[in-house]
Amino acid sequence: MSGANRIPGAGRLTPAKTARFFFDGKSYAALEGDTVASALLANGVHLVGRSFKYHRPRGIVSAGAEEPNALIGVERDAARKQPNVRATVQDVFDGMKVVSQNRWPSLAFDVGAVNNLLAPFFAAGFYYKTFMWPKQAWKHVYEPQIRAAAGLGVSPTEDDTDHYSSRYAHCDVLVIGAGLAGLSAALAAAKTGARVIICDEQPEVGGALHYDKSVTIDGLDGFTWAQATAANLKRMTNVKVLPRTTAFGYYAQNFVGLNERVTEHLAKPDKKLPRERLWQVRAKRVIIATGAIERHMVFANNDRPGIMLASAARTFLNHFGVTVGKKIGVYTANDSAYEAAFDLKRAGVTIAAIVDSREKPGEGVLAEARALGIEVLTGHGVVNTSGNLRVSSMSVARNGGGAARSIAIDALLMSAGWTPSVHMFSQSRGKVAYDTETQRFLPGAYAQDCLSVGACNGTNDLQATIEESLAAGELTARASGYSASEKLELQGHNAFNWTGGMAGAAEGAGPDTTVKAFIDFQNDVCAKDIRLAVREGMHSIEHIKRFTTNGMATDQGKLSNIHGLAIAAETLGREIPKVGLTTFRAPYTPVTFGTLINHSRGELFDPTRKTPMHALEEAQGAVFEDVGQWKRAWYYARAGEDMHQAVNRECKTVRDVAGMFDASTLGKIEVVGPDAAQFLNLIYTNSWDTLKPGRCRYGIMLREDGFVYDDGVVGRLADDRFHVTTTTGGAARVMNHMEDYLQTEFPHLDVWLTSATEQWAVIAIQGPKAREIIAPLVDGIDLSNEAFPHMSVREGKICGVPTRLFRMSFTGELGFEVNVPADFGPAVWEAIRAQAEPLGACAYGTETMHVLRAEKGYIIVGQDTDGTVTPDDASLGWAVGKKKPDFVGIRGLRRPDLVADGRKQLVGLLTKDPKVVLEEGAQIVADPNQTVPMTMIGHVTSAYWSENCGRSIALALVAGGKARIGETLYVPMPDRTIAVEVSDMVFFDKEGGRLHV
Amino acid sequence: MLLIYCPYCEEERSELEFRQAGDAHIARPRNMTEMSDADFEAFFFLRDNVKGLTFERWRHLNGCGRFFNAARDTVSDKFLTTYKAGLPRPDISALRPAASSPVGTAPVETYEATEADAK
Amino acid sequence: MSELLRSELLGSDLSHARTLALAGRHGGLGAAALTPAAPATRLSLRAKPDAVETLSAALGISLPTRPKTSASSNGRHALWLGPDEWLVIDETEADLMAAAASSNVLHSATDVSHRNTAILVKGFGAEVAVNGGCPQDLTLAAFPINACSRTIFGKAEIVLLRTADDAFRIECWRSFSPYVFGLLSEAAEDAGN
Amino acid sequence: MRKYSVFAVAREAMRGHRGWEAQWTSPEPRKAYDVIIIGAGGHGLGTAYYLAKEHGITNIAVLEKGWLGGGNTGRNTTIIRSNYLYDESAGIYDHALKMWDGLSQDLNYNVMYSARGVMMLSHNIHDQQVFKRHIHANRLNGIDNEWLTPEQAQEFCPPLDISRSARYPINGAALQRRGGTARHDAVAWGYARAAADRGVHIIQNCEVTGIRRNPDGSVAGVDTNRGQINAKKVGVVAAGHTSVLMEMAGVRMPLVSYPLQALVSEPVKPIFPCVVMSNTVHAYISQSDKGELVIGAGTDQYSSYSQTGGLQIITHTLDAICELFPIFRRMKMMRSWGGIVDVTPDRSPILAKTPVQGLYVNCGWGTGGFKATPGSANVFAHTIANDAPHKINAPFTLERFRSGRLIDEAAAAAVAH
Ligand SMILES: Cc1cc2nc3c(=O)[nH]c(=O)nc-3n(C[C@H](O)[C@H](O)[C@H](O)COP(=O)(O)OP(=O)(O)OC[C@H]3O[C@@H](n4cnc5c(N)ncnc54)[C@H](O)[C@@H]3O)c2cc1C
Ligand SMILES: NC(=O)c1ccc[n+]([C@@H]2O[C@H](COP(=O)([O-])OP(=O)(O)OC[C@H]3O[C@@H](n4cnc5c(N)ncnc54)[C@H](O)[C@@H]3O)[C@@H](O)[C@H]2O)c1
Ligand SMILES: Cc1cc2nc3c(=O)[nH]c(=O)nc-3n(C[C@H](O)[C@H](O)[C@H](O)COP(=O)(O)O)c2cc1C
Ligand SMILES: [Zn+2]
Repeated sequence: MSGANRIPGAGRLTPAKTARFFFDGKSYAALEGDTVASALLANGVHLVGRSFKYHRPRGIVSAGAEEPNALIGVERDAARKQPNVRATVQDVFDGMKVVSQNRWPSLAFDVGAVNNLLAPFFAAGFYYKTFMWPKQAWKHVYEPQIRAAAGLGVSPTEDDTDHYSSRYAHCDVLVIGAGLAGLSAALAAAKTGARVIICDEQPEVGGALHYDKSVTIDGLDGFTWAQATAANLKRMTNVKVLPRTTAFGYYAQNFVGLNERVTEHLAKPDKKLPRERLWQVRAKRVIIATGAIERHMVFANNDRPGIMLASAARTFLNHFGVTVGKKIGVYTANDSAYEAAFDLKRAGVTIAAIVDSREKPGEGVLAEARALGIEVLTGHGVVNTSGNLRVSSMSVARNGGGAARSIAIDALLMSAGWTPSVHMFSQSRGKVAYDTETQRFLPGAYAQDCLSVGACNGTNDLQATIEESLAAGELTARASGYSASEKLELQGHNAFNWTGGMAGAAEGAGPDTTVKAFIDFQNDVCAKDIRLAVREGMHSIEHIKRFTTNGMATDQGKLSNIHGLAIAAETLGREIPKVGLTTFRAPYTPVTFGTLINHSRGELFDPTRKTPMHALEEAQGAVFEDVGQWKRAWYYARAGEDMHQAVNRECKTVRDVAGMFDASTLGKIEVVGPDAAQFLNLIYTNSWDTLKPGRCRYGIMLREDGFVYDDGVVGRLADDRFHVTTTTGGAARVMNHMEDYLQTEFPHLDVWLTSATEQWAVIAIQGPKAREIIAPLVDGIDLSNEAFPHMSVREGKICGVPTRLFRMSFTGELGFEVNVPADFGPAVWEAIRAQAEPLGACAYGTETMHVLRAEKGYIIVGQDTDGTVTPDDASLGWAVGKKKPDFVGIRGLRRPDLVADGRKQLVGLLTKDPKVVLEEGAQIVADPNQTVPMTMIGHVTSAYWSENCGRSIALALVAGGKARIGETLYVPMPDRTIAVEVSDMVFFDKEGGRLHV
Repeated sequence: MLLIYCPYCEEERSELEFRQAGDAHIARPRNMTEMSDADFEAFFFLRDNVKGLTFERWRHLNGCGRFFNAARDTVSDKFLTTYKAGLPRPDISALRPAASSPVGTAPVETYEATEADAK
Repeated sequence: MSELLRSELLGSDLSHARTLALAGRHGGLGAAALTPAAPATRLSLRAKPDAVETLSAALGISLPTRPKTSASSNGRHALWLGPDEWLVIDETEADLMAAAASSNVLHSATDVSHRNTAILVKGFGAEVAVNGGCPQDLTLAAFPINACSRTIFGKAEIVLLRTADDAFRIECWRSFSPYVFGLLSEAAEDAGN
Repeated sequence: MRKYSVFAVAREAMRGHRGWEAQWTSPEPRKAYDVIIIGAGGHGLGTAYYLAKEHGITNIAVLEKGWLGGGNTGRNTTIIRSNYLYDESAGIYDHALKMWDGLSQDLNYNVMYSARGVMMLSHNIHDQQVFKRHIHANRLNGIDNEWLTPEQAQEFCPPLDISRSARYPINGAALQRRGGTARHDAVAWGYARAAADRGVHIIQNCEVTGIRRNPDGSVAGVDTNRGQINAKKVGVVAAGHTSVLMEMAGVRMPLVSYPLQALVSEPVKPIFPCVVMSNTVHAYISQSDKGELVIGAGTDQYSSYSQTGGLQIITHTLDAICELFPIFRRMKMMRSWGGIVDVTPDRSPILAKTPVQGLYVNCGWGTGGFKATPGSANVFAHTIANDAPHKINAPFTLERFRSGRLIDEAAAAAVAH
């Protein structure tokens, strides 16, 4: 027998299919299909956790997603530990390990429970009022203590080894919830041929039919009908049925996030299956059929293990075959709880009494109770309970006072009525409306193309639910152009229509300020806390929520919000709708981060862009650096070399012999059309009309505000064709910038832009022997200095493949940049290498490139400039066409502050001690003897050891820098102050002769 | 995630394919160099930042690549219409959808609701 | 690189020594198999409406003018990407640049044969696999055979062409291809479930 | 005002907490005030408090269209730091940081300022250059900020993944130890209580719908949904709604309002000891005193007043977080929400006089103004009281967009929050 409280013949699980699991180390038997909650209850275990603040013993309150109390840890292995799992929705699987939370040393004996005794001190918001003296104690004593007490479960400490997946999906009709309403709607929509997705968070469809055994549909038992209908839907190719799938977020334009739990219920999931799957559904119409959630009664000590929702007890009985007690009391303000009592009584369980706070319950249920011989105490309330680790009695008194009678019980069912689940509706930005008659918030004004049906729409009557849902299904399908060939009809029947309900504190919670009548079980918020908040001036429900933390726990107030609101309204003397609701937010129930990120981890977190030659470079010992999404060869370490030595060697080699460098990541844009030059005139500060085909020019691009945006060499291939290069990081940005101007400001120009970054692999060969290296490989291009001068471009062949060959240099040496179609890059690289190495040349990386260009005073946009530097500041004023009537940035450049004196300008810095290399980012002062705060006049943008100069070099932005050349300035470091001399920006080959050989 | 009708692709596509590109109908002055500092400030920095109907630019970056204009309500985030770049502001009075309320009861003001209604 | 290849490189014609971005990759399962496509020539073609006819004649394929449509003949495909933009692919590696140039009408043609690479997805789960990262509606009604679109796939841009009920060609930039292939593999593996 | 203390709590505990008085009252508006502050966020309430406390002006109304503290003050991820680059920024943020350390005592309200350290991760050489620039500038400005190696970073924050195989490995971090967090609600409530105690009227559910001007152009008062209220001076401190209000006075602003989302996980036992931010992967995280991981990211891409945003922002934020902290993949998101932040072109605030005499504006804090609350309120009160800026906020003018004298932290660093 899988648990002593299993009732033979009851429930829908198969007795033969058993499983074993462990709770806090103790082994228990369960049945396949059990939740942890039903299995524990079957074994008579009610105590499952401790509350957040007071560490009160807690049991299972519900049988569903709304569970506030029964949070457990589930451990598959060291890496797969899951905290804060609701025992009511987690299936048991064989061998499962479950642990209780928030207790030490054990669940039954928890030291933290002393908080319960200190509870008078821990009133809502008490921490705002204390822990302020002595001041230092907050950091060192109080806060660490508060933090240590925080949290419920324990975070995993190892990387999750499970994987998750994701899918986008589209449909005509998305139905959220597969109870009677959702199934009916889905069926009606599906029959028209419309594309339908229907999801339900539970393992099987049916919703309330899980417990409501009185329902029949077309003569079938309700639950059976639901399963048959789902099977029916599954067979249709236009329908997707998703059980175990929660709609957690409703976003703009009917975009709904679904969380499907694929393997969490399996003992040994197929490794190929994702643990969970994210569905991102775009639906033309959404039908919300999320049902209603039963409310608990708010009375003194209503939180003892064994006290639970009536519908939950009914689910445990009718679905799981488990009775939650042997002698059960019921406390209700609503008819539906009677049906729980009836079902239990018929199953042979003793019902101690039904305590109904109403004077006049429904006639039908009263009659049935009488017939079954159940004592009903109308106009009574449960005013207290006792029992330490499980409820053992309830005290019952007539409304308005009088002597209390104690009734022994081992479980207590409660129901204050039903709260329509308007979460999804409200997330869709629909506005709820308060229905005074039934005291419920219902869907009011819709903001998106959706409809609510069934219990979540406040529809009580079974047949009305069916009809409303069928109609909604058809209507929404019709909106997508589908129509039904025949009208669907379903006939439903149930035993009772439910009436009644209340919100707020029941009799017995009293105005007393010491009674603990819980509203929010998880966060230990009691009725008195709401009243205290109001007394303290918190008159907005939002303040009350935040002051008391009501509704802020993992269940997000599914049970508590309405009670909190009612008590607040009463205390404030205002009507409930005048007080208003707090905002419903995604997610409906908590969603695993892993699901939300699904594939985006490791390699798939972000594309890793590698150049065509990457593998070869890696084999040559390259160490890579990240530049945006790109990996770039940083330096090539040979055996025994550190970075510094490698860079020194590379730097020397380039200037003495030659080096080869992978420049493929530079952005490339092909600008084509008769107005290409005119377009570039507008985009760049330079002027392009005079650039002849076959020649190149360095260009600067500004934003409209006049600050340097990007730079690069532009080659003119023909009158109407330019090859534009951009910085690596700027490629996408610049392309967008240019398209923006072309499409919206200069649409009259006949010119088109095409990104060609990845069309070309680019190999730079730089150094005195550059020509010698490539000459044997190049076909059809005269490489002589005269025929092919510095800043030229030619098209021809290298190694038999087409090339755009640039003569240009970012090193100050004779240099070429070989562009070949990307797939040829590796072969050409190897061919060049085969020429280069025998001559003593080597490959170099970005670090060497940086040093060499700094030796020449060439800037790097983004390093030597930031978004506050003008061309003049960067000594690039020469590149701004003085006679041009217009270019992007022309006006911004002329603003007062951009032409003011004393702007920061780029200059060189030479440390007085040539061996000292400055730190990039170090700040510069004129007077080193100031006290903090010092007046900083600039900072070091680039600083390197220059093996070629035999000393350190640096570039810096310095206020009024150009006028300070020759001056001594200071760089204060934590341990010393470094004296520097301001110089011009060129440190090597000042005349530039090496470029033109 | 918004759903945006691209007037060039003639189809609604996910926001993921688009990039917002600021306010629409701010033409770059032809006489840039003659502008006063104040005019330049107004052109480049000052924005209406409308609460309600706004005209803005989008680019179907990972689609047809075109820039186009949209009329959107910044409170509901709903698009009233989108139209090709270069076209004038459309008459939007005809485009406003009315909110529907299948239940006849008055909506409750949650803070969120107040927030969205306030102008 | 193998020594063999190295020695071959010393001879100077490397016009066949291509290194393909996805060489040797395979992925997916029964539901959707992934194969890197063979090299092809590709053109990014831009032109105004009045040039379409002439360009079509020059290219021997009629450039589609409706959004999301493509035209194919003899291994040559023209994909509508935007109102003045097409991606022309020739699987026989014919010289598309020359063909376009012969038109003598105003246009812009840029060779992007090596910029792009392609992945072929085939199997009953192909649609679901692509929807693993692509937010478009790919059901046949919305995205029929020969439909094409530039779109997003996870964090990369792709051009999607449906070649059959159960088959897509996915074009992407070279350096994004391992990412696209990787994400597609994971999605394809889940597509049958 | 009855003082809060452990003794008061103990006394009240004995009698069921019946003796606490309202932390603030909800008075009917008067016909006129000396100063009206529009917006009861931290900055607005703080401004009223310092006007009363330091400038002797107590005939003040703070008008709030919703509930006090319900704007961005009540929905931000509470990161506090002052390690900004420029002197101007460092000046105002460090003024605030110094005030945070003592705010609980000053207000007699525990705002739980927790100097647990803010660590900003560097992932590449560019980050490193930018961070070093900050660190050196901060040191010379007397602001703590130190460089950590990856190992030191992990020591400071054990869950951090510093393996080189990460997609964006960490090559170091900048740590400001005085940085940290504070309890957002308590900041609003503490200021409200302290201001109300000095006679300030805090009027909630009072939306300003117009700004009235005298014939000479100067401010005369405001229209509200509760009637007209006069004042000689009006301070607009309305965060995301600044443009809407300033438009009422005919002033166009250099602002765009964006949705900014945040989320919290389910609460767990302490696992995360500090605040970590990464600009390269766009995410930041800390753990609250209640145990939730508090996580945020960048804004949605479009302007909006809807306090919601797209799911993709959330998923991208979380993939970044899980890349840095893979152990959190099994954690669950419990709630997500959005606020509306007003962003200036240079990402620096505006705290200044306006072209309208008697109208002052405090705005443009964008995604990062919570940390400035006490400092901003303090100097803004000075500006209103003296009709002239304090030297700390003097650079944060409206005119800078005309002259080009921007304070562009973003351009220099691409760092926010
Ligand atoms: C998700 C998120 C995360 C953030 N994270 C951080 C962070 O980690 N660190 C940090 O430093 N900053 C952060 N910020 C920014 C920070 O929250 C804000 O800069 C700061 O709180 C602004 O405070 P405030 O008092 O100016 O504005 P608010 O608190 O927004 O107050 C403005 C008030 O004005 C009211 N109002 C508007 N219009 C009217 C009207 N017409 N009439 C009357 N009242 C009106 C509003 O209702 C509101 O209450 C974050 C913001 C968000 C949204
Ligand atoms: N006897 C009465 O007077 C009376 C009155 C009201 C309701 N009822 C009962 O309630 C039922 C009403 O049917 P219904 O279909 O409206 O409600 P329901 O409760 O039967 O179904 C709602 C379903 O939605 C699911 N759900 C809720 N939120 C979800 C989400 N975000 N994502 C995915 N799934 C979600 C739930 O798991 C549930 O299965 C009837 O079966 C009826 O018996 C009876
Ligand atoms: C630092 C911080 C921590 C929060 N922690 C919680 C929490 O533990 N539980 C919760 O439900 N909400 C939490 N919230 C979110 C609020 O409930 C709420 O969503 C937020 O203040 C925005 O308000 P709104 O959702 O009502 O618009 C937190 C918010 C902040 C700023
Ligand atoms: Zn488009």
